[in-house]
Amino acid sequence: MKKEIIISGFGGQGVLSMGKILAYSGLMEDKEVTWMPSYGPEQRGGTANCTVIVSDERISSPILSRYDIAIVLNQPSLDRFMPLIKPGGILIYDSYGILNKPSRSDIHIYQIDAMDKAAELKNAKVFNMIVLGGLLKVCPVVSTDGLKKALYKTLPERHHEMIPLNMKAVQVGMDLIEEA
Amino acid sequence: MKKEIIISGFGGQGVLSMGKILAYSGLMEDKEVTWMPSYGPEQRGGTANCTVIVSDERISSPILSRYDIAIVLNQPSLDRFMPLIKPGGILIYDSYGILNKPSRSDIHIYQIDAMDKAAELKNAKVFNMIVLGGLLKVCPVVSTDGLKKALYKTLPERHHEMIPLNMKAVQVGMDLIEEA
Amino acid sequence: MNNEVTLLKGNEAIAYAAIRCGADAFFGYPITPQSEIIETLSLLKPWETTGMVVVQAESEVASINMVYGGAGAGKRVFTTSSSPGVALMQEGISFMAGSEIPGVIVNVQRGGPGLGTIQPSQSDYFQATRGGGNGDYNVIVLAPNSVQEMADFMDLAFTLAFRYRNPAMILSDGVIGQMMEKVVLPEQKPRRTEEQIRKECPWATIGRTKDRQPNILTSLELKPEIMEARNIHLQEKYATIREKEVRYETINCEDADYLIVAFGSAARISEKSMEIARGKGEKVGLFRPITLWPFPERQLAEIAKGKKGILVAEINAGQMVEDVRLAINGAVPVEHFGRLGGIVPDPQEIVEALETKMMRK
Amino acid sequence: MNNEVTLLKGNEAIAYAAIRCGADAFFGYPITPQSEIIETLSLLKPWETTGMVVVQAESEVASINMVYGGAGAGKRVFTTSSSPGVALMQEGISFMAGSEIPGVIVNVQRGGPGLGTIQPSQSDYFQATRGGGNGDYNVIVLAPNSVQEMADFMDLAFTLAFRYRNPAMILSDGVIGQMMEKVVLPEQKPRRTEEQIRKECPWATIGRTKDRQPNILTSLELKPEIMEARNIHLQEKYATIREKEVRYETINCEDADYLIVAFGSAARISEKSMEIARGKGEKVGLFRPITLWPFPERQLAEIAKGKKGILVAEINAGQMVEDVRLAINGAVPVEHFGRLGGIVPDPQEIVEALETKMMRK
Amino acid sequence: MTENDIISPENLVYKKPELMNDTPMHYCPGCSHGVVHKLIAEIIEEMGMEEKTVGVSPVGCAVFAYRYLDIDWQEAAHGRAPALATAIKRLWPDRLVFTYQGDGDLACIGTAETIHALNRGEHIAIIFINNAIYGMTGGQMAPTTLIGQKTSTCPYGRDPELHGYPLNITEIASTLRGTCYVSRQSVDTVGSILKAKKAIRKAFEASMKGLGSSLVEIVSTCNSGWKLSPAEANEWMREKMFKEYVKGDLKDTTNLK
Amino acid sequence: MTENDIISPENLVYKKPELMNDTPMHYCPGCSHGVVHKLIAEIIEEMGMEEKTVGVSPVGCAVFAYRYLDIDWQEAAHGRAPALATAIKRLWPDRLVFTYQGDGDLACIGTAETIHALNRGEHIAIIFINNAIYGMTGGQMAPTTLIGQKTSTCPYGRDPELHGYPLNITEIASTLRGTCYVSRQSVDTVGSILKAKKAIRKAFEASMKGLGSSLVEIVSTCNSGWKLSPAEANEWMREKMFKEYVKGDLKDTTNLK
Amino acid sequence: MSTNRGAIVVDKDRCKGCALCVLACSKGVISLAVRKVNVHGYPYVEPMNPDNCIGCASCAIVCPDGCIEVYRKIIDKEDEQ
Amino acid sequence: MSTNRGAIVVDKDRCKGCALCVLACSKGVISLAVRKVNVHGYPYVEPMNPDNCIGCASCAIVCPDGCIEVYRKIIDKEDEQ
Ligand SMILES: Cc1ncc(C[n+]2csc(CCOP(=O)(O)OP(=O)(O)O)c2C)c(N)n1
Ligand SMILES: Cc1ncc(C[n+]2csc(CCOP(=O)(O)OP(=O)(O)O)c2C)c(N)n1
Ligand code: SF4
Ligand code: SF4
Ligand code: SF4
Ligand code: SF4
Ligand code: SF4
Ligand code: SF4
Ligand SMILES: [Mg+2]
Ligand SMILES: [Mg+2]
Repeated sequence: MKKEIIISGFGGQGVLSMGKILAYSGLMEDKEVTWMPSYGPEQRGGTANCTVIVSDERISSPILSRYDIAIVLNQPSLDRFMPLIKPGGILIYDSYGILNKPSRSDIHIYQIDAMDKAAELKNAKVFNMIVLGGLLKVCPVVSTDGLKKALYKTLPERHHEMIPLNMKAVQVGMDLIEEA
Repeated sequence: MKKEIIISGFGGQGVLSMGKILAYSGLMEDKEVTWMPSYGPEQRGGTANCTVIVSDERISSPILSRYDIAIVLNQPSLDRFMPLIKPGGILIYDSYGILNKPSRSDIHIYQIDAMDKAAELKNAKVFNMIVLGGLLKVCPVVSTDGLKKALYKTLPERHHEMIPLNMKAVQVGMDLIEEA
Repeated sequence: MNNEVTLLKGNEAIAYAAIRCGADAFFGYPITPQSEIIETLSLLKPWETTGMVVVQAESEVASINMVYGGAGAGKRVFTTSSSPGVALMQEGISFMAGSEIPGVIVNVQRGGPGLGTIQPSQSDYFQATRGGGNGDYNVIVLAPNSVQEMADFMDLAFTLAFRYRNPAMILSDGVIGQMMEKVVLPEQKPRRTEEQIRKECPWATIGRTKDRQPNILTSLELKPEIMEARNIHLQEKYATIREKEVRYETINCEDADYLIVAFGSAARISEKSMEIARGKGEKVGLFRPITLWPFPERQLAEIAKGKKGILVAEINAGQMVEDVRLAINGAVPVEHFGRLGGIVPDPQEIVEALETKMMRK
Repeated sequence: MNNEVTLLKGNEAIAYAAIRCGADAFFGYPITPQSEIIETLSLLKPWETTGMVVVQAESEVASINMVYGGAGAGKRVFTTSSSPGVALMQEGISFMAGSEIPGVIVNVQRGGPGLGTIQPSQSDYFQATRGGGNGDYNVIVLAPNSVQEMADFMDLAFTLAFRYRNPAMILSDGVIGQMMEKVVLPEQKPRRTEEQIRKECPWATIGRTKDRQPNILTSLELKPEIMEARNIHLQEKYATIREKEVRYETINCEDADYLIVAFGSAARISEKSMEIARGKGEKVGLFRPITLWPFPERQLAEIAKGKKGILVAEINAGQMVEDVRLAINGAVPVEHFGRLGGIVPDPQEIVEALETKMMRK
Repeated sequence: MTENDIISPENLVYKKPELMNDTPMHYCPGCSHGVVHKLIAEIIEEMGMEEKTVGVSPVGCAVFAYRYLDIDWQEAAHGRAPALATAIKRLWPDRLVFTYQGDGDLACIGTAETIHALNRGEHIAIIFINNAIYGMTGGQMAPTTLIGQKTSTCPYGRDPELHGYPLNITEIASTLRGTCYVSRQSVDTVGSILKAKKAIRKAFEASMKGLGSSLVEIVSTCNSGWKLSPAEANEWMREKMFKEYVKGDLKDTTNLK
Repeated sequence: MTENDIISPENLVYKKPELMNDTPMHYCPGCSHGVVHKLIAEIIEEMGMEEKTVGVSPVGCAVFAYRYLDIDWQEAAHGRAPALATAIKRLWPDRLVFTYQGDGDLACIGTAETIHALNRGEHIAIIFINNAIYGMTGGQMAPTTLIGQKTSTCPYGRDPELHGYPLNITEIASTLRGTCYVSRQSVDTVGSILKAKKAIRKAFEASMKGLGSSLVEIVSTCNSGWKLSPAEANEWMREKMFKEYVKGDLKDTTNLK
Repeated sequence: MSTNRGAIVVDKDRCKGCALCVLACSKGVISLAVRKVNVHGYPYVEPMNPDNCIGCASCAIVCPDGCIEVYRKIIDKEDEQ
Repeated sequence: MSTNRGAIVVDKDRCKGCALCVLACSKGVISLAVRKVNVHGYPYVEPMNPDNCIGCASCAIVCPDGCIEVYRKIIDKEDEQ
């Protein structure tokens, strides 16, 4: 199995760390992974993205022009990456930042209103995990177990108490996502 | 006609300017000339030399390994350049700085005691011109007229009054030089 | 600290691997896309563990001259920068070559010329392999194509640098520097003791003991005869390195009709292009020089025999293609494909280039 | 001041010719064997006659960036240095190429690497022609082989630099810089007026008048698409220069069995070698690239057809020989002869190299 | 009296200067760079030098200054702006030539160019944005970073034993015989902004009068690099930076008011 | 009592230090460099640091210092000696590391390296030979060349309008927080030589005690470059140079005697 | 008796919501727009209490992005009431 | 009563004839050798009035090339006479 994923949104939305957690989860399950960010002076607004590949075999190019899955969190990201999803692929979007709804018939399109949900939960920090939960629901690139391991591995010890909350958010995301 | 000449001695002895005057004289007579110095931190002692080529035709290489004429003003210069004189060529030396007299039978060897002469004349500055006079005597690479023109051209106007004295020194050199 | 499997950026891997391979010092100046190297080092503060020194220098000019000083004192010392910063180091690198100083330079390339772009590029191939500084000299150039190689080449670069008393460079780029991949970090090696350094580096300037002549590191010599001898010594050393240290990788070259020659990130991308082409039934192989200098010229010439064509895929306007042409010497058609300005080609483009430039024309 | 026939050092000729061709400024830092250039300028004090500015900069890094500033403001500005000094300029030259700044750099080469020697050398050929700085760029490189050409190429370098908005370099060496020869100095040209500059250099940053957009000189662009377009523009410009500005000289090539290819002082020496060889009955010709970049590759390939062999004579360890090999592409055997470390070969050595490497083997 | 009655051209009392175009600036919200840009534009307009000014932008966050002020610009290599400016001014003496540089650019890699241009007394003005950090590259230590201040390359705080001391380059500038005006200002309040404007204006005028070289340091915030909100950043600057970098004129031999 | 009675080992009161070998020095007759070389050799011997010293020679007339003192040496690129020394000392903290640099090397092309090494307080000593000219390359203007002084690149005398002002880098060094000892001396008389020796010794000791960085300027002659006899050069130095470069300690926080 | 009445116009697409103007206004005229972002994704400010504005221009002077235009009219107190 | 008697040895091949020692010697001991040059081509100095030497070492201290060795013996004035 090999999944080629792009995650894209505003610089501040945490798209890069979302990708990192995903990649780390793959690593925890002994898969091959690559994570490739857009980089530069992103702190100043603008759109950031990262490509994550999770595969059972050696990964050749970390640079892609077509994706199995795109997670888009604002309009420019949608405009840019929707056309690059392979037929039969998956598009996940958060409607919060989207003005014109996606419109391809040869792919699976899912909506996840994670921004609103995170605001509702009064915890902006779990936004990431909600989105990831949604992804794992519609395409179990990695297991939730791998994800949990990744959190234990990457978070500094003093934040480990937050992990149950995060895993709960994953569950929320799984419940929240819906075919658009 | 083409003459390939090396002039070599202590840094302070004015070998470079001797060569320059010679080259300039050639220029005054519409010949092709090149002057190529050794260079570097010469003010601190050590041996300096320059190659002068005077020719009726275009000069290809300014760098030579064999010379028609060598003027050597100290022992290291003699040791280095005597072997490089073409058979039938000319060696001119000032005995002042020479410990072991030159010893090739296939070239013409001339001695000119210009150092002593200049000291005798109480004018160290004409040393150059005495040596050049000697050279022109044994091999008229340029005419004394060309030499005079060169002096007029190269010396700043305020020094022009010195030119007759210099030309006299040339004559002295012509008289002084003798087959060794 | 044993071998550790983790997920790191190429830049971070450089920092971790440097500490673990017993590096003694880092001197460098921040520049995108490689500032994570000095940042990671600053965070790990190896001066409290292995004793490694980390200094943010006042410029790349200072950095490379600190490397000169430190490596000249027998230590494993390196600097890292990106393209314009490395341009500033050219005098220093030339000095290191002349004085035979075994320092290591990492260039995480970005697009040029000038300030250019912070996006990835491979357009410093000439600067690295032809010696951007003055004089006849060569730098050993290693081109990693994965985060793992970023880590592995750190120790290798030091080893080669000290083996030949010559600067060595890791020529990476923004793709390899910024991407994360699985990496197995080497075990922590101890830094060498003074005794070991004295033994391994009898030339090092660490205080002249009575039993030897002063050690003098200089690239200067005003006597042409001696200077020529020193230059000939360098050239002979380079010939030895050419003989012994060529590294490259081949994938599917045996039965191939066409070869892609690519290094670093372009090789990763080309590997996928090769897969795509093979999927279409075209027999394409990949030749990846790992040492860019010494370039695997004999090896490539050998493998290229009888092929129908060679496509050199680079993220530049055509640089390594010269070395390929020099190696092939007219025996096989050689074409170039490249993208510029920070654009990283995708695998499909290279397939198309193969088709239009080599197969169909 | 009319055309004047005089005897000058190559370095002095540069200074005289610069003033006479209407140069607006010199910025430079002393270094042997070319300090006579700034010294002659200081003595001639052109700021009192033509108004030319002469500034001794604090370093070569500053010099080249002053050239950037001055030439970017539409003026004829140049700097001069020797090998290690030019190594320090590589970042600046790369910036100039990226921003399309028409400055002129004179390199009176000495031996390297590093501090090397002050004696003549041609070992900065790669640095000059491959772009020692970062990125894909080219500098127009003129190689004078006489004092006359030192003088003549000053104006030519400015002309080409401004014609193409590209840095141009005069790649000379200690032989040509230090030797004196007859030289015909050009007539004094007036420096261009503001009006002329506005016309010739609409891009120059001299104050934005209402009738145009701001002029911005920068090598930076973060958007890859735009940056690639700019790079492609540069590559197209380079292609035009390759097409139109190749310069070379041939002597006795028509009937020759063997060619010597040499530039600059090595070409002068080789000319004599050719004479000697012809004296011995060997049909030898001389091909002298005058522009090292663009290298006369098509022209050489054409002339080389059917020859028995080509000897590339350089005062280095083998640099231009790569361009010759690339041009010839295996059609004729190519060998290299070189001396290193500040030793200038004499004509006889090259004849011997011809005999042993080409004729007898 | 409605808003609309007031909002009418004849009642306009402030808007951004003409010379500042409408291109959105890439600076982070609240970054000091923007304020200084405005001041420079205002001064050039007030001096009537719109057609006779050449700016030199640095490598640093202000690298793109050229996008925002509609004058001619050259973008310098990192640290070399004073070298460019030297040449431009020597060749076009009647132009107003200024550089705009950050602390990394001016006080670190460009130390030699800064000191020598100032010492030669080039008739240029140097505007120096000291935010005690490398903003552009993501917040690394600058020569002006304070002792104890945390940056990405001194994440445990600047330690003089490891990293040396804050460099007061403006003080050095004031000791150089080539400088005629050296001043340190800030742009955190209306009052300080007006003072900073006066200082920059004096520097520009001194350069046009050929009195020597000038340096105006603006003690600035980099809220992104400092990881503070814009308001907190101003507070922190006033509390910490002003102690190390004391505001006021350090040298004035211009006799200009 | 014949000379031979006196010339006998037990009566020896002065000879050149052991560490200075017999290689003839390439310096011009009367050049100050030689005296300073002797002092450094003497001090290293007196400190017993023969086996623990690394010198860094510059590009300048002293480039060949490594030929004359039998210690380990590195030859730096022009101006970069402080960078080399920084690395050597950081990596071998128990070694005595010093640089030896001319005014072109230290105060011109190497300005940034000098200031930043000093400001970081590297535990090194910088010996600075200020002869107001570029000796090595044949007598060009240096940053320290005096107003009116003639050199090959200011043959009509240094003119501040064209060439800027003499740069007093030692004064700058004394303002940097990283320096613990900054002194200016000369070596033209027995008395001044002994003082210079004390200063260099203090700088070396301060570096070994880790007190910070030190700079000792030796106002020197370059009779070749100045086109004077050695004796005249000393006179000229005393008359002209000492006015611009006033001798004495500029800073001393070492508490060493 | 006369007084100053002011008004400001914020270029909301240029505003980055840094809130420095909010702090600079002693009259409490300006506030961040609630939960709104502009085309560039930035929050932005609006004159929430426009009537308090005296047209002193403090807000505009401190605005790093030059987003605020300030207008001022001197009016008779009586007129107003 | 005792006094200092000194003597110097000049390494003439190392000496460059700069004459700084000549100036430094208050006793007039040293002079340039007349019309002589050493192996390197330099004029050099010699102790022309050796008896005046008091072994103060001034000459040696100022010698840039370290050419002078100084010896000193304390002797009884009486002894001498
Ligand atoms: C030669 C070179 N070295 C390093 C860099 C990377 N770089 C870009 S900006 C910068 C520092 C910017 O800091 P500063 O000058 O303080 O400006 P700020 O961004 O804080 O305004 C650096 C190191 C570069 N572009 N070129
Ligand atoms: C990069 C570089 N630029 C220039 C030179 C040429 N150069 C050699 S020594 C020197 C200046 C020497 O002057 P100074 O440092 O004052 O030493 P001095 O000879 O006076 O003792 C210069 C410019 C060089 N070798 N390298
Ligand atoms: S990083 Fe700092 S200096 Fe740069 S724009 Fe942001 S706040 Fe301003
Ligand atoms: S040139 Fe000057 S500094 Fe150099 S050795 Fe001679 S006198 Fe000394
Ligand atoms: S002009 Fe004055 S009162 Fe009005 S909003 Fe701005 S700061 Fe407040
Ligand atoms: S100061 Fe300017 S950018 Fe900041 S919030 Fe106010 S209007 Fe917006
Ligand atoms: S030791 Fe004293 S008295 Fe003797 S020669 Fe030397 S300076 Fe003169
Ligand atoms: S001081 Fe030394 S070098 Fe000079 S003349 Fe005296 S002995 Fe000779
Ligand atoms: Mg900053
Ligand atoms: Mg000097």
